[in-house]
Amino acid sequence: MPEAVLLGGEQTTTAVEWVVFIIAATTTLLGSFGVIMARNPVHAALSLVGSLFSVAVLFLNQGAEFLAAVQVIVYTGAIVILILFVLMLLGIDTEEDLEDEPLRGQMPVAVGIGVLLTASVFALTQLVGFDVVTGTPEVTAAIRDDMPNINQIGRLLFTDFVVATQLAGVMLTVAVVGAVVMARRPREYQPIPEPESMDAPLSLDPTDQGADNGAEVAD
Amino acid sequence: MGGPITAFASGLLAQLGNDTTNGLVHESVQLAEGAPGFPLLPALVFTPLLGALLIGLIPGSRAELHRATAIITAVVTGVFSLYLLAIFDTADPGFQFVEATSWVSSLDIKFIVGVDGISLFMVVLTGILFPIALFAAKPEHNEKGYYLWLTVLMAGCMGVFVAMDLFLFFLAFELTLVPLYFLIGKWGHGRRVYAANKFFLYTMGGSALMLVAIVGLATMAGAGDDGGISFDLVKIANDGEISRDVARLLFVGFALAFAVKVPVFPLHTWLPDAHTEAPTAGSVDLAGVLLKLGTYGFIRYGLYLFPEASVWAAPVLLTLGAIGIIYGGVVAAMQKNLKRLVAYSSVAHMGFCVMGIFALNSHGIEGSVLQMINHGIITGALFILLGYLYKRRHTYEIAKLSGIQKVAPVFAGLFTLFMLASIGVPGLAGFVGEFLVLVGVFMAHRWWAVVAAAGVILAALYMLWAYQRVFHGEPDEENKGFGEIKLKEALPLAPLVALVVFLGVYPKPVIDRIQPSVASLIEHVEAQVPGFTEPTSQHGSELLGGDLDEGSGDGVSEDDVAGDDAEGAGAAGGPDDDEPQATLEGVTVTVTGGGS
Amino acid sequence: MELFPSDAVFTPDVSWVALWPMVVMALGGLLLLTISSLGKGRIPRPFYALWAVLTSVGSFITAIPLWAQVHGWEDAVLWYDPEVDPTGPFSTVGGVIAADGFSVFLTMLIAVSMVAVVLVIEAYLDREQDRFPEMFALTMFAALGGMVMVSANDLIVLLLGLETLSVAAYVLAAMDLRRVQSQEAGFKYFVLGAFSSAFFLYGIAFIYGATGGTGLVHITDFLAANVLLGSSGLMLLLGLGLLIVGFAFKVALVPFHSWSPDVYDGTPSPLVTFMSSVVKVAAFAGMLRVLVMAFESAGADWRPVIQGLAVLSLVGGALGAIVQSNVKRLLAYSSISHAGFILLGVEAASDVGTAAVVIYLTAYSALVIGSFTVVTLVARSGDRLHTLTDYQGLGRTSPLVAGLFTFFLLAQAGVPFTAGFYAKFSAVIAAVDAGTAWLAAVAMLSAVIAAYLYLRLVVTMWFVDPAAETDTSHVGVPAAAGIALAGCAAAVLWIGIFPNTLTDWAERSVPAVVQPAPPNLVESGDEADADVEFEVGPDGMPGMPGPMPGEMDFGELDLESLGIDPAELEAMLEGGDLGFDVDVEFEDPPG
Amino acid sequence: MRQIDLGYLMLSGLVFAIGAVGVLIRRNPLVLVMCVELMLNAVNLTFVTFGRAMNDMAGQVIVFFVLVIAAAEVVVGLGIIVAMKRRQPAATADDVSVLRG
Repeated sequence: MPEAVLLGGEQTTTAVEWVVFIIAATTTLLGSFGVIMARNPVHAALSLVGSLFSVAVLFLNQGAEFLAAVQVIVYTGAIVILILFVLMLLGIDTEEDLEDEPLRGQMPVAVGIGVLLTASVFALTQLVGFDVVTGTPEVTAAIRDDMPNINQIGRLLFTDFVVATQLAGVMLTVAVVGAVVMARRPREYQPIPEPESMDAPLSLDPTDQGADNGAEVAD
Repeated sequence: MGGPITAFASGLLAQLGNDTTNGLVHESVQLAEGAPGFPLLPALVFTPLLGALLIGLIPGSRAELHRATAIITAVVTGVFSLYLLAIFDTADPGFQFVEATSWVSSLDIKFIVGVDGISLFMVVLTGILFPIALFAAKPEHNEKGYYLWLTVLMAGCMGVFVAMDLFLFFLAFELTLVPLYFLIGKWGHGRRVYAANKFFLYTMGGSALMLVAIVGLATMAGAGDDGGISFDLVKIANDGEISRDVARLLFVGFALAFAVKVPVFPLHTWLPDAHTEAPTAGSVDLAGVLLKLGTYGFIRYGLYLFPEASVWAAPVLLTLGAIGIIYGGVVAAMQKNLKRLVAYSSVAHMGFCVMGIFALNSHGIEGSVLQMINHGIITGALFILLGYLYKRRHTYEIAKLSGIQKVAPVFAGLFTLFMLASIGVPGLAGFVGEFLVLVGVFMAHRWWAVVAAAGVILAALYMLWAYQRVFHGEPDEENKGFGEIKLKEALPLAPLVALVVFLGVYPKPVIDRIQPSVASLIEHVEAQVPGFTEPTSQHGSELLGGDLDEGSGDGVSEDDVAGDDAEGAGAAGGPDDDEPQATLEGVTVTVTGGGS
Repeated sequence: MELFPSDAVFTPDVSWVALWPMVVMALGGLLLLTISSLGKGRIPRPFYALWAVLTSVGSFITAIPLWAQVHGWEDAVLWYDPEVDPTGPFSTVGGVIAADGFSVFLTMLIAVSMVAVVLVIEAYLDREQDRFPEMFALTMFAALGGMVMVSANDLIVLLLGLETLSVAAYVLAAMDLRRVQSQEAGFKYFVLGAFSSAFFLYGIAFIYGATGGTGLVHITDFLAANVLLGSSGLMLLLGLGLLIVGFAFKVALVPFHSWSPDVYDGTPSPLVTFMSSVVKVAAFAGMLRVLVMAFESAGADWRPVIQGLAVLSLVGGALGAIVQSNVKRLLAYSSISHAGFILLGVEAASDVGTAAVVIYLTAYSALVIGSFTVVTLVARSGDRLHTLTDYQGLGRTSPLVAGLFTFFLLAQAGVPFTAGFYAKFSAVIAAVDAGTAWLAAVAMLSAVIAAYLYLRLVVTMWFVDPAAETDTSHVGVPAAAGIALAGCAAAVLWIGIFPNTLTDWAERSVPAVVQPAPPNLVESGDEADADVEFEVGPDGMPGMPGPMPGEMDFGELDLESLGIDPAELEAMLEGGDLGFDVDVEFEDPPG
Repeated sequence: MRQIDLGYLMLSGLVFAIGAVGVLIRRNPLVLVMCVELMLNAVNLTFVTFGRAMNDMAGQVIVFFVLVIAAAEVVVGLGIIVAMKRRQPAATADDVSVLRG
């Protein structure tokens, strides 16, 4: 549906937009790599801040001012701080050895999945190109220039997305209750059990369980 | 006790079976008010279930009530089955006493029951063997569960034999697994848990694909004018149209289940274990009734539903039957355990049944049905006797037994009688069925009959050898104290003795009832399979006639004259000869001509 | 020129009858929290259980008018009101909540399951001498999420329902604070749940890009109107694939199942009844609605994937269970195998298949709630005893509990005259009907493998004498758990012997694609001066959200307060260049 | 769809993949939470891009909901981590070893 292209707001990309994109995309990627490569969790959290902040810039670049603000306030302002706080509280900011694979073959599998995911999205953009977006334009509500971004979002939240909004409220309640429950302390702890051996008895001959114990014999 | 039970049962059944139709072959279920009268067939299924329910409700402390309830239930059911036999219309080849009630309406699953000449005797066999097994054996612990499961098992067996709806049939077929599983696992001997698990998994594995086949059949062939789904046996058999290859595939699904149950040779390994470890009543019912579910299934759900596929698969199953006979015989001869020996002899005898069915002619199938009855009675009796033996000696080891004839002559005599019947000595029940099967197989595939006949000799070999080792000679210290059979123990065997002799001497009443249904089944197969005619040839009928009346020489010469022309053979053996009756040592064998 | 001013707000039409079950559940949960915080421990615990049961029952009862609205009053279960005409399936709140046979039935199923779950939790808390009103509240919120999922007609609403359910479930899994396994289970559940949610969301994003909306009705319409050929359909496929991965994680299909045994093992036993019943019901319902309804036309693309997952789950679940020595892990694997069976119905992508899924979910809920109730009871105080050794000789020490467990296990194995058999039978019918008899054959064969694991438990309970370390004390059945057990057993037996009723209901429980009702214009004045009725073409109309073909009746409007000049409207109407038919009756004709 | 939108799409794919790999290879529970956040951000970027390409506001509204979901998940996840760590202060995600598998 080539019409989609025609309806997609302004058709040209300004040089500024490109420059901002390239810079922010680079920092996003760097930050993301930082999250998974950093041995120290604190460094990972700081990388995450960088990454999320860059994404906020990208939101701005795409005209989503409200989201950009929320991104900075909620993510970098609240979530990452919370994570760091827990990190410090529990003192688990020890470095971990990334070379040490907990499960054999986990690393290659993980990288394989990552490559597969990236490859599919890249293939999508390369094979289909500009026609990649085939959807009907303006299904829910057109983006308007004559109204502030936040107004448009607000209107949708309480019209088309009103159920979702209410549900989000319930979900946040659940999260809060859950966090409160988790913060309780039990009266007594049960001992941590010894790890069981992996070899459960496997036998297709159940006599090892039954025959000898069965004392009674009929007839 | 019996009064309230039956009253309650009939009340319940009046509720359940109020939409009934009686007729030759019901066409469709009339949901209008049906014929009044006692719903005999549902009563056969529900009386044991009701008994089971009662047993379940009686508290565990009242052990004697459990036994009484179970015996009364079984006897009442047995009486019902005998009454059924008495009022059965001999001339009618179709399904009788048909009762139909809608069950799952949206899938057109109905509760349809009916009996014809083939299932009639299976029902009667069930009705006789269960009470006898109950009388003959007592559990040593936990009576409640034992009697509960036995009555449930009886209901399941009855259900299989009277079902005329594929769904109902499958339910009953699968239902038999659970009670027997617990009977073997809880009240069995030795490696009982292993045997129970093996039994359960084998048979469940066998029938797993049958469910898929049933559903496939119901959706493809069951679709009538309305294009819906139907599980109605008669409707599918007569109106179902499915392509040849699909039908063969579905047949394989069914055949696997039955082959495991029979058991046919490579799938038989569960049987010796289950037989050997099962408690006496379990062995009796397993050998006497449950194995027949397979052979009965082959006739009703193999031959009747898939005539073409049956003809296609007949050579394979004939071969497997023959292998089973020889293999069962050879392995039985090598057994050190008496019960295991009888179990392997079952494999051999059931091989005869399978061969008879897949000879695809009336002699074969009639013989097969007869052999099922006989095997049920004989093996049942043998297992009861073995149960008595175990009670006295706590072993089945042949090596540990000797000279029992000296100390317990009546016991030995009874054993001899049933053993001879099992071997197939003329004048006793075992002979008639095997003979008819051999005749049928001979007509169809001459050389297989030769192989099968060798199996008869093997049977004599292993049985007599075992008998000699166990009963002859001098009793050693341990066997000196072998108590003679008590009257209380002998009484349950009395009907079986009578039956063995009666069926051996005068099987005509039985054959008279089987024959019309088998003839109609053969007709059905011939009508459904283009180009197929019953493999009855002059060889067969003349051989029979010649052998019995004039000697074998004539038979052979007629054989040469007639050649292999089946058509001519059918005509020659048909109306002209007008059902030759042959007599041999008191055996009356009625033989239908091929063309009839 | 626009008919309506640019800042006119169109609010979606709300049919409260469709929302009441959810509203009751949500209010019940919130009030319970309020009461418990105000009561400060002075309120006895059974009160909370009673409250939760009553809420669930209330939710069930409020679903009856909805049932009647969809199917007609003759079939409504409890009362009869001939005044109300059935409308058939409909959707509400702008089309994001569907009210069709599927959603109504499963909403009721969740409400009924909740009653049993709450009773089991009460029995557990009573034994552990613990106070945890939050446990009830969280299960209620999770059930609300489940109800939203079964009625969600929009991917975003589905996702939010899923998240409400999941977030509550993470906490529930971690709730036994005495045992560190419980928190580990919660954490594992959380990480994999969030991971799968991300996949799910990414899938939604691609589907949004490919179709332009997230509403299932919109997606259905879009796919019916557009053929995405060649590479242009790639994004849709990628989205669909990611969506399936997300669902596969949620319902624990092989190879996305590894969390499930650990989570079942660590979660407090009474809550496993919840996870294996309500959570499974909701997740499968969402999966079915999305795949079978919205992506029906893409069936050729997703059916093979589902077939593959079904085979892997069936076989993998059955084989994985064999080596387990922990009963909870064993049952977790068996539930993976059951999930494979349910996929048979999903994969069929037909009404028969949907009916099979509904039947299976109903039967399965009764079976697992019963089974895990027994597990809860046998675990004794502290929720510790879960190995096979702990079940040795149970048949002798506690015949009632062992007998019920045997019944549930054999039913799971598919023994006749139980719900388990009929459920498997329905799944096989669906598969054969859809032309995938081979899949049915695989399923039945794997059921035989699975039967072995149930037999192992049966053998352990009945044929094996207790070991030295086995706790041979009698397992008592508290009243609350007894009610739940009896209910489950009765349901299993009833469905097995008289499946007619359930089959009838299930066959009518099909999801339907229904266009949403037109939105309302917010009325800002109180004086109406025109009755406006539009007939809108397929392209919708300017100023209105989305293409909504069909008629719209705006009722009586106060034009002036909306900023519409009646004279201008009159002129527009006479000009006839609106592109759609509009019928306006002026009370006070202008000019 | 503009050239730059393809760029956004590829960026989101990369970030998503990085996050997924991180979940699979990292063991520190808090880092796992961060990786999930990365994945969700990639999704957000995609939604905004598509919404813009189709001139549809819904994309941005959905992102708002994703933010809410992310917040709720983090709250619960951190709660569970805190409860867990109170017992086993030294553990990483793989020492979640009481449970097999």
